[in-house]
Amino acid sequence: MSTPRTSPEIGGMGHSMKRKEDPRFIRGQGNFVDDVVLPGMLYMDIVRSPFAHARIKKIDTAAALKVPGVLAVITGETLAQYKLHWMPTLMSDTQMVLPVEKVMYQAQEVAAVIATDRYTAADGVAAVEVDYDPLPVIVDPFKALEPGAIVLRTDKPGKKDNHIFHWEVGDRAGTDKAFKDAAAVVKQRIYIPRIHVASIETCGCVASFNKTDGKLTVWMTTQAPHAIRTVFALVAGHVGLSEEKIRIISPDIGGGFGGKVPVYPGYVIAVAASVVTGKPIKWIEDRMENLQADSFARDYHMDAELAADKDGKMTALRIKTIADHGYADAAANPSKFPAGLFSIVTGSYDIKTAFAEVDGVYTNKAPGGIAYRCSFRVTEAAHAIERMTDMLAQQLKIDPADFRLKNFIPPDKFPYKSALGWEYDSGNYAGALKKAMETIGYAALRKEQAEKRARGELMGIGISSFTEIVGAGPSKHFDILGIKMFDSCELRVHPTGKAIARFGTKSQGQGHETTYAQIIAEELGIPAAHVQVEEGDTDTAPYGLGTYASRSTPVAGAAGAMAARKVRDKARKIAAHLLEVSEEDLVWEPGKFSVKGAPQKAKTIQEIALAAYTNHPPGMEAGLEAVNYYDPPNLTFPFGSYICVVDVDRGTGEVKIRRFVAIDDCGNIINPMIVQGQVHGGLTMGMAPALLEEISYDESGNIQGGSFMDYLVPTAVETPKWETGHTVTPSPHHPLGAKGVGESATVGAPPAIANAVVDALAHLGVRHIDIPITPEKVWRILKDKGVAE
Amino acid sequence: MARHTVHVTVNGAALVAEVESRLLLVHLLRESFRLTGTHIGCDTTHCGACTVLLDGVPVKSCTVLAVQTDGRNVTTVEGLEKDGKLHPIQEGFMQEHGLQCGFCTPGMLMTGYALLERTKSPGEDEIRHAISGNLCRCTGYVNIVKAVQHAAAKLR
Amino acid sequence: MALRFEHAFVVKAPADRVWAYLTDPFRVAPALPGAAITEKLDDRTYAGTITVKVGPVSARYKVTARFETLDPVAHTAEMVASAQDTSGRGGADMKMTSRITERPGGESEVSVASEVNVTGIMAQFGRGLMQDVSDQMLQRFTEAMRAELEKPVAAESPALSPAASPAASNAPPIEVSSFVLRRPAFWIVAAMFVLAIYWFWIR
Amino acid sequence: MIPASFDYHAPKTLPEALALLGQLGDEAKVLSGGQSLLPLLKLRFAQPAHLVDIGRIPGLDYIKEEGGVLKIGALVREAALEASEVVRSRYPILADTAAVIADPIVRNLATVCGNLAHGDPANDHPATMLALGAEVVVTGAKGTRTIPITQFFTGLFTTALQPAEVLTEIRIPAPPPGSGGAYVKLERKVGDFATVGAAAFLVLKGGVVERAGIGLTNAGPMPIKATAAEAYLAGKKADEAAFAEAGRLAGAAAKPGADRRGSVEYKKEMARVLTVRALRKAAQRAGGK
Repeated sequence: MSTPRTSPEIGGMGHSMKRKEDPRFIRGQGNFVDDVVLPGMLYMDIVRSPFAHARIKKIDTAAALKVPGVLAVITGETLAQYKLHWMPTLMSDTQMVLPVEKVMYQAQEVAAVIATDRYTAADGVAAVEVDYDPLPVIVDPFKALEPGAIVLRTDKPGKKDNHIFHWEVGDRAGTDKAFKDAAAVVKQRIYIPRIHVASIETCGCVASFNKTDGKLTVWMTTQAPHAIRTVFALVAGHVGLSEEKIRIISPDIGGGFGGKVPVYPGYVIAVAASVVTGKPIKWIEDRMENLQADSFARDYHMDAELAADKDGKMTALRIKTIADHGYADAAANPSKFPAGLFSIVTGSYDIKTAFAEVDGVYTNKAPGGIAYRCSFRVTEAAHAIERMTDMLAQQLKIDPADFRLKNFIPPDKFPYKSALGWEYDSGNYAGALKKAMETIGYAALRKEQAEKRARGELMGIGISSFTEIVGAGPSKHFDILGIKMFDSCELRVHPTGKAIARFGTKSQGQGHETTYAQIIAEELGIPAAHVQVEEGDTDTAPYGLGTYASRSTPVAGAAGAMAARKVRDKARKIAAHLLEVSEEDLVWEPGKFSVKGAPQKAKTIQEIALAAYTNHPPGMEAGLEAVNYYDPPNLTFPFGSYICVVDVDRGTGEVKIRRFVAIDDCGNIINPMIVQGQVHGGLTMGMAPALLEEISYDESGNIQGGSFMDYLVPTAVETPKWETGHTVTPSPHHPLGAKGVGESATVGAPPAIANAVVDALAHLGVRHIDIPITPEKVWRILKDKGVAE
Repeated sequence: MARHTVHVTVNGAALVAEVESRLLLVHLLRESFRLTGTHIGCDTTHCGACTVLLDGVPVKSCTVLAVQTDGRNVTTVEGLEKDGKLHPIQEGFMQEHGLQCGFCTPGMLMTGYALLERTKSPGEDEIRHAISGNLCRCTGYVNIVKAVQHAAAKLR
Repeated sequence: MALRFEHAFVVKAPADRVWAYLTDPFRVAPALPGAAITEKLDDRTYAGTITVKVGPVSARYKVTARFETLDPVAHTAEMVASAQDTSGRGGADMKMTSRITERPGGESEVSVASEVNVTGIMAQFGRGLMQDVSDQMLQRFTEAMRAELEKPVAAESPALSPAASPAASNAPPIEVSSFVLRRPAFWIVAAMFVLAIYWFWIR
Repeated sequence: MIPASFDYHAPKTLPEALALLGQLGDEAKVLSGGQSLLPLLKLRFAQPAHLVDIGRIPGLDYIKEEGGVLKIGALVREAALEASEVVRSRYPILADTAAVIADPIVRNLATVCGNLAHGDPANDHPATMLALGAEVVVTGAKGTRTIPITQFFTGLFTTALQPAEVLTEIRIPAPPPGSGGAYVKLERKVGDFATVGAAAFLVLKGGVVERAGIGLTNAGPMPIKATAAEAYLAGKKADEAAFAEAGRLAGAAAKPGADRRGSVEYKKEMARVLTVRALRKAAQRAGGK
């Protein structure tokens, strides 16, 4: 996209319009869930299990109920009376809301205290006495799969092991044969640890049930309010909560990144408590609860193999993965994709044959398997292929950039059918990599590296040329709990030519109020400043599946464009009526229709809007509005090439990112400022797990990294000075030629960093280091190789 | 006594509250005074979302007792705008896209404001160090640095 | 968090005397501040509480300890114990073996080996302080014990002597095995104490 | 995260504070900057019945050099230490240390004296004070006493401070000519405790070490004074070889526990590496560089 089609006053696509949401945030006037206060509101706080696996012998609430201001203690037994002690996960698994028999992971909800204020509720939690009988703990998914391992999900009749699912894709026999015939093969176990999105706002809700009219309103930290409403109706239908009487309001959300897609027990308990007490109930997690009990991401153990022929052309990929889902499969994938879109694992390369399989496993850890600012399991896939690509280049003694250029899917092969079944919409991978190499000065860096190596200094250059798959998705394949993954826009143009547009998605910082307005502006020529965007209230917004997996622009954005085009079609009819010409004689330019050959004869969209309410053609309905439920014909495939330069401290093993150049291609860009901001944030959330963040468990199931003391969210000091740029390869099927971009950088950054560190040590014979690459991991290698300071 | 009367000036207004000894400043501001711009993001004094100015100095209001502010001055994000005019630091965040979800923003603004009170032309590294007690999960900090520099230029 | 833990200390007193001291609740208890046995659940099982304070931090635990063996002739003890924080935030399980060995010069060596499994909030924080806390507290205990045992016999406080303690004086003379079961104070308190310190975390 | 209930007291004078502490005994904790204590309260790891806030006592926030001694009062904040002109110009090792404690906002409240009084081996000032040979002045009902820093730390989180005493001043000998000091900290990220930290102070005469002070952070249950390394350096030429051997001795003195920051082996090695780096920087400063 070169120059914008619209003027800055209109502010359509390509303008770095300042964000419409900012004025409230910079004044402290955002409205987040914890800011909601209702008359008579009570507070809920949760008692959590210190054990990873234990039988509950007794819950003694007497002391808690004696704390002045504590009104009730809700246990699994309380909920069992209403059959609300279990709930389904989005992956059609089941999960306890509150236990009646056993706890299955540390920090699991055990009971909830309802009190007049949050201080009293905390006192109540401290006073609840729970007597546990500890049970053996399994934290290692490989041990969980061993014959004879204790069965964790004894709640499932007939369940005899800890296996959740097997999923596979590709040509197993063909791939095996290709490996037999290969001239070069590399093989590596790659572990991507459990991490947590750690949005700065934790999760929480205010549930308010009105006993008189039976209406439940829940202000809630959710990325998918409509889906949540339906889930609530399905879970609590039997106690009288009917979908038309449920209103989910997702107000301002302080970061989501995937962590605010699932339904957590706390929400359900708060709703139950409100229904029982008839009072509004506020529940806000603290940070440790958030890190320890909410859905995690990753935890993939991947055995990857990549083969090449004698000319250095990749021929086959084989990958077998164990996915540790914890106590329940509480991922938020499309229903038919238990391993998400992991099959994008052939990446940017023209690999003829591939086979991938994933097995899900239960362990005594918090449930999950959600994303961490990435489309479903795409980061895992990108990390695997990008690491293996470097490893193979290293083995073949080919420069990793040259090796990539040799193996990329060439631009003329798009749309490209991948070995694992996707149809990539568009791409120019060599274009992005070459631009990244030019920007960073690749050749000079390689020279510098050689000189430094000669002096014993450690410097590495890492490349990642990733391909993403976002914008789920075509309804033929994509649904969540049976609901197709379309998204929606309802657009109304007012008589004075201003508009309101409502969407089924929910921004958590992506700037939808601005970009969606720009899309409408692009299509209708109504200034973006005059387009009010609303989302997040299920009573007013059209049904949609929500914001995650970079689907807002590809799906809801497209719905906005299509709704605007419907409005434009009607506007054309009105304009023809007003100008007394036939529709075919009209020419559209942003903001007005004019008569072919007589440009002075024109009607602006504002004039047309007024006419729609004051002077519409006979036989036509009044008004100017449209609804679109957009079912994308395909996903979009953003891509990019990142190059990272690191210096390694030979004394401490610390890795310092000296430079990082990110060239992204997300097709046509709606708001360059916002796109760049998304890339900056994504890079930081890619760097974090590469170098810092990890949640692990000791053998007793104790969470390590369960507070900000040990879960190392990077500050401005650890974060490098990102350098960004882009190429533009439009999506051929998206109405605006756009692709999603919110997550590209999170996907692309970790392998660039890991590849850089391995590259710094490659001459010592190092082939792979698992993330997070901590100083001690590097130091151990330096020591083993005899080069530590 | 476990309860105390606190007289505190918040954004120029003299306010009084009856508080428990243990009440945290952030809850005094958010719940007693309904100034909800100040946020809570962690339990362990790491995230800085609750940053306010205490007698002009940025502090984490989740790690200060309300009673400790008796007789003192507190400035919150709501106090940055004067007479309907945004402070340059607020303008800077908007102009340079220094915020996304907006949750860490109030704390960042207060830290940035305090930095510019004591130095006129902070360099990039100086800004990065100054904001290293405030976590942002969305922006990658690049534009926050630019926002502070934007404000610095306006203030000069 | 599974931990192995071994401590040994030498007391300038003969093994029988050390054994007698360590099985006397009224002499051991003062050496371990914050510990108390609250209940005898059966002949081999006891319940108690212990409060541990280190600097500004304190925590209180309920402990149940059960003897597997206690041999007054060989001066060895084996026991299992479990503890739960009274505020419900975690617990620990332990298996402990201990032995008193006579050494030349009228000295005795007390050795304690244990395997502890810690669960809960204290086991979540990465500060690696458990060994330090246990060393420090054991140090205090052994100092108190040495002060008691290493002073001349005549100087021993009558109030602290076994004969003067009401429980001991009222106890019927019985055979060795029930004697040891009746007076296992040190081992229980030690178990509680080891559990508590292992369970301990401080920022 | 909500603290358990407690009573709060805000004495206006030091005698009033001491009287309160005497009266409340073990049930009371001194609240100064509160940046270590309040998180412990919020996590309910500490549940004292009373807090005695010394923050309102006037006249305790001085940093001054007098009589050949730098005096740091009880209420001097880390930020003030970091910004102090006399500290920056004459005691750069103190500025090094203050600048890496927690994060800048925490440093606006955290006090230097509190950093010592908390007795946490992971705190940064203890190592620096050990290297500098500081003294602490402790005030109780019966007056003041001065404790050499080497006798101040008595165990994990425990110090020579009695319950009814307040650490009122730190005294640091003014640096003699030809001296220099530096503090180097390895941390996972800003705001973290040190994986290991090393403080070094050197007095040089003609390129030869006249006196050396070396302290280690988070390398054991107490702040560690690397006495063998110090003794080794005395009389040696201040060169790389001497620093390497001193580093080795300091590493051997470290008794760290394993945690998420690193294994025992790694931390001991880091004590060595960081000691060498601190010595190198200290020597540069001693040489006027």
